[in-house]
Amino acid sequence: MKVGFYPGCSMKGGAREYQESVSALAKVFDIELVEIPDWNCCGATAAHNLNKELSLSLPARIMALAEREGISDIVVPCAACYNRLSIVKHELEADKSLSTRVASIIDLKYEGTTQILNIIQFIDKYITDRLEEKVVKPFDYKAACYYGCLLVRPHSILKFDRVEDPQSMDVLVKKAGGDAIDWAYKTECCGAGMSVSRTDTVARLSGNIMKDAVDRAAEVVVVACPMCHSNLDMRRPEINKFLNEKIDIPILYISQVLGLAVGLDAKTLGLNRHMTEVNLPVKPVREIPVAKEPKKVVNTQKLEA
Amino acid sequence: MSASHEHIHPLTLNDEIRRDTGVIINKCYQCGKCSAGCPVATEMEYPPSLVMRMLQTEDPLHVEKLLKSMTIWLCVSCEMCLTRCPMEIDIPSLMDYMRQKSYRAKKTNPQAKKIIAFHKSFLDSINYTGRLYEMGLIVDYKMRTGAMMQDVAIAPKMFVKGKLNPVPEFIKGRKKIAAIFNKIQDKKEGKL
Amino acid sequence: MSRIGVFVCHCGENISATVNCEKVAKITGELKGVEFSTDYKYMCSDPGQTLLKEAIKEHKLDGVVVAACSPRMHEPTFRKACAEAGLNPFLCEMSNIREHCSWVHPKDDLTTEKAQDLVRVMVEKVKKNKALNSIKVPVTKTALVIGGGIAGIQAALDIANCGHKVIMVEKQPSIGGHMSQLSETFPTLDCSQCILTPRMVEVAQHPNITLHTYSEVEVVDGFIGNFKVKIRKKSKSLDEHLCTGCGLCTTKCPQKKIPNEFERGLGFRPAIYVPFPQAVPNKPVIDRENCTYYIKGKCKVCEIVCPTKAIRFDQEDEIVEVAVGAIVLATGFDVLQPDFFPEYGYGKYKDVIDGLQFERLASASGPTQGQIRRPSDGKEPKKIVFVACAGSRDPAKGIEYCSKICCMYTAKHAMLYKHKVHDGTPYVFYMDIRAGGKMYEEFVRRTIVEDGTHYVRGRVSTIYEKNGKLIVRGADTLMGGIPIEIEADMVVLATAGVANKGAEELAQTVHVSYDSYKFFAEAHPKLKPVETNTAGIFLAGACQAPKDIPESVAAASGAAVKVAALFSNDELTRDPLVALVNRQPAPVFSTCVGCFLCQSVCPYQAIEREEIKNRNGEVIKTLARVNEGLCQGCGTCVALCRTKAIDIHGYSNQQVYTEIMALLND
Amino acid sequence: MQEFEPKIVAFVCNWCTYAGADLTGTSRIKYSANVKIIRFPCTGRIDFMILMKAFENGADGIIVSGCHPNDCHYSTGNFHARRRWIVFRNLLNFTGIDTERIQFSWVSAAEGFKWADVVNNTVKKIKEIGPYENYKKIAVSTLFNEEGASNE
Repeated sequence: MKVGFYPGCSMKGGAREYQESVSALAKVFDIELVEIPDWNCCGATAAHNLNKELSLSLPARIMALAEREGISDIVVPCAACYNRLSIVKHELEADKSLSTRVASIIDLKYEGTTQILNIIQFIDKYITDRLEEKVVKPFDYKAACYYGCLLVRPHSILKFDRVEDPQSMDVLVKKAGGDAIDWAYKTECCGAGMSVSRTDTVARLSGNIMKDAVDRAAEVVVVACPMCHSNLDMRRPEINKFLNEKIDIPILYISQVLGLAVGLDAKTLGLNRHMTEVNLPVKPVREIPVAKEPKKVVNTQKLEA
Repeated sequence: MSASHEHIHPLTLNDEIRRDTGVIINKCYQCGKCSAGCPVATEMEYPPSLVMRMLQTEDPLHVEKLLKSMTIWLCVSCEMCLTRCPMEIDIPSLMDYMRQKSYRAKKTNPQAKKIIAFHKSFLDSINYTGRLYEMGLIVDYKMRTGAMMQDVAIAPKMFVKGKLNPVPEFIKGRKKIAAIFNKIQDKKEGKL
Repeated sequence: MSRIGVFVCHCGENISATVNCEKVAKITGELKGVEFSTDYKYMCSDPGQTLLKEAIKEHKLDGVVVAACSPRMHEPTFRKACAEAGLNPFLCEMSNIREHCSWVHPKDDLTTEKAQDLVRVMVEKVKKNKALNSIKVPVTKTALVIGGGIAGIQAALDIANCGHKVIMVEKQPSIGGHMSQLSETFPTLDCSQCILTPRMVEVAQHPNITLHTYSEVEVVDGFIGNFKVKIRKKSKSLDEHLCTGCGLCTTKCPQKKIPNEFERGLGFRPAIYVPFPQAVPNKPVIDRENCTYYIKGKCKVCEIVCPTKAIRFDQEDEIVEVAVGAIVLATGFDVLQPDFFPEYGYGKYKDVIDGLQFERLASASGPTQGQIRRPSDGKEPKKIVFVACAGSRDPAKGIEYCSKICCMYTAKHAMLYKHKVHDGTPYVFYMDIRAGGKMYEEFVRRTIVEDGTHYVRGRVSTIYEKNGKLIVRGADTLMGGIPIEIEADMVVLATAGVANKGAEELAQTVHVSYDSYKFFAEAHPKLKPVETNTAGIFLAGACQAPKDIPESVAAASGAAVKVAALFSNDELTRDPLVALVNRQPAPVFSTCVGCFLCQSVCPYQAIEREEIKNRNGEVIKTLARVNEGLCQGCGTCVALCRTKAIDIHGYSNQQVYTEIMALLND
Repeated sequence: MQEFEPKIVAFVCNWCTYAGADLTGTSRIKYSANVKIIRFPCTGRIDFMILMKAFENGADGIIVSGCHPNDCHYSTGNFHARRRWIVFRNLLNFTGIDTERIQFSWVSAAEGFKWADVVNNTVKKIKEIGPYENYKKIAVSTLFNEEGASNE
């Protein structure tokens, strides 16, 4: 099975382990990820902050290149890239004259035929059915699934999951044998692209997120966005300083969580690359992959408490 | 009837905003749900609902204040406001619009210098290589802002973890990317 | 050769300001068949009508065209005048040269020409008009009231007290509606039960009222004065005549953990239950979905304990057919369902409740005997947040309107809370305070000034639970929109009032129109607020839009008067503008070929089968026949008829074609 | 050159659009005088012979307007009108009738503004398309006298 793949810049640099884990996971399920040839940066926050045409043209080129290769589905694991590509696709679809203008700027034919999938949509479409049978090492931890902004908003365009209290990642974590906790900061902003230019803001926003997760006894925070990851992981010293306490729980990508559950080793998944060391406590491996019934009871008790 | 009406009167700022972003400023009934949910409202001089109110006045003084404010640069485009707005007003697009307007008119807040510098370094990186070259971005950013010592401590660790590429990746079509930049109107006018 | 009279009205200056009325009269007076034409300042005035009558007599007119305002306004006036002058009223037509001409066009020749065109059209049409006689239909002097809340109760009592029979249908096991759930009512803080219960009893005991509880209207046929209604009486599994209402069965029922609808899920009830102690009728029903016997086939405890052996497990639904002359819809409203506010955790957090739930908490007969306790742990909330406009005025969620009652009941809630929890702090997040009404504004002020409720002008963005507290994130827009966070013990959402479940289906069953929110539509927003577009069907209470108690009661009394006025006649006259199937001499009998396509589209079942028999009594042809009493004159059958065998008075093919030709060929 | 003033006939139902057009008048909203209204009890009454008859007699455009779906005074008449239109549109296209000249709309008794818009937009559109010369050339009424048409 071949699926188009747009890694985006961060997965070539700061979020190298995200690409490593996605690729490794795909391999386990016999999916070949075909990188879009000669892809460029989507322009991220910078482009739409400063110039609208540019913010449309850069993503449009990526999709046009994919179209030229006959790719129908593009997996875009980076939530920021996913968001930009989806919005541009939507805007160009809604405004044909704009679409024509952008096509002339990028000097490529653009029809908008490719399907943009985020990492969870990709897993749901290609992996979920076969996931539970492959789980050999249940990911038996209390996980706070953090969706951030870009995966679910704006709902009118992305139409992915519920915009308040989304569940799709929680479901995956549960299928991997984990316990997805109910918490309040699932879709609060981490500070996004302000990481370098407004580190204090990021420390406050990300700090509040980490604080809520830890207060609710999460052992790990699961993300699907390199930007969220870098803010929660790399900015940990600033976060701890802001909170005036030491939080040392790791931040894992959803692909890493699933990778661990299907038995991939830490190195393959790039766990060693995180700035906050991944020291998950060793738990005895349970028999049947997912013991659903008792889990459910634990959950409801906590809700009612 | 209404068609001729539009021709006679010059466009107001709010007409312009409506034309360029689709946002109808007067739809806002000041419920404040945007400000209530905004993660950075506490840092802004004007929380989002106040921004809407200031624009509703169409008073040039207020508009000027906004263009020169830090508020527009502090918005992180998290879209929480839009998600919960009962009137579905696209405040993030409006913020983009105000930033672009402020930037083009050279009215940006001095404190926003670092944020804009980061965006510019980011775009320059794309312009030259086709992709984002993180190390180059940081160096370029430091040159622009003079914040030489910022984040120096984590760089070596990132390097060890394989998170920093010492050499940039150039895409084959980087000339095409440069061509895209050149075709953008603002670039031609020297405003980007 | 026709002898038609044309009368052009100036309507003061309303028409003559842009139309040259004299010219219109002069030019149209020259048309073929026009015997007399004139213009006059006010045709509808007494002298104007006299002018018309004199002209009819003097010139022996056999057709009249009045060019004036909309026929929707004065057609009855002029037809009556014609009739008084001895001319069949259906030989009078109106040209609308005011609403459709003088008011919408500027003063120029084109406007006058258009007026001439419009008159010419009617002159040609009138030539094809036929003298018709009004149709008389009898009136069944019994009213059907659907819904037994305060509006239905009021309407039923008023009609019954006028001496007419009333049939009341209520879906629930008891009448009383939402009002019976309320604790105290604004702005006087009357106990809701205390003022409602006597009315409920009066309904049950009134000799003119027949009450069907646990029943629904299934089919409505017919028309004003002559409706035929089928009511499904759902099985209560009970012989109501034998039951004494002792309540022993309800105490012995082993099923005790069914969420109590009346308490809005804050308490439990058994499977055989009376909704609340003051219920009317005060006799239980078995909820078959939750009854152990109906689920597992075993139990029958209620049957064993019943001293009068009134339980009937095998009782079936009963269909009752009634004939009524008028219908009052009083089906009330509903509040939003829990999944509406994911951002507020409504339905997820036990201590986020809606206004009706708070009413139950504050009610002396409620699950906490009137003490304010939070549902999760039964503790008294010391800090409580009321969120106004929860769902209302929220186009993004599909509710654009203001629910009208929430400002007042939220103020009341804050006041009741403060009266019961003296050391508590109530917050109200609001957008505007809409307190128009007698003593309403004063009431809200009291809540703020005397009870110290903190009113914060801003909408709440999100609510989440942390360490047993509900964190409410809002903003204070009067302080420039600064965000504020309140750690509350309990949150009450003033959820929007919405159309009742099944409102759409009911509207379609009884053939009334409804708006995009599924509230029933009135015939005219100002002048016909309790009428619907369907003659003989009236509206009362919150099925039309959210309404508070005094408004609902006023509307109900209004509807009742309309019904009483209708019932003051023994017969109704109707316009004879109905369809008819043509008849031809034998052996053709009619151009109708008996395809009965007309029957399939007729919304009134007015098309009947008529069998033509020969001398031997054998059927040789089956034709369609229109029942004049049932036909409402929509003409859909005419458009569909393949052989043009069916036609309609007033809008016949001939008339319509004539109009078109007259309009286009000047 | 004198501007082309199209002749447009509006077939409207009594309960919604006729009342809506009355409201346009009551609200003093101006619209083009090219459109003239013929009143019907319901759009369900309007068959396609009526539309043909209008073209035949020289109409350049036609408006058919009634109650919004579900608002029909007679419950279902407007649905029949809509279904009939869907079926006949193709047939009309096939026979060479310019269906662009027929404007369908729902205008309720409360939509005075909408009626003015419908009228003005239709007039504008028909002015752009121009006079319906093609139909006039083939019209049956040019072959027979006018009385012939009222034989129905």
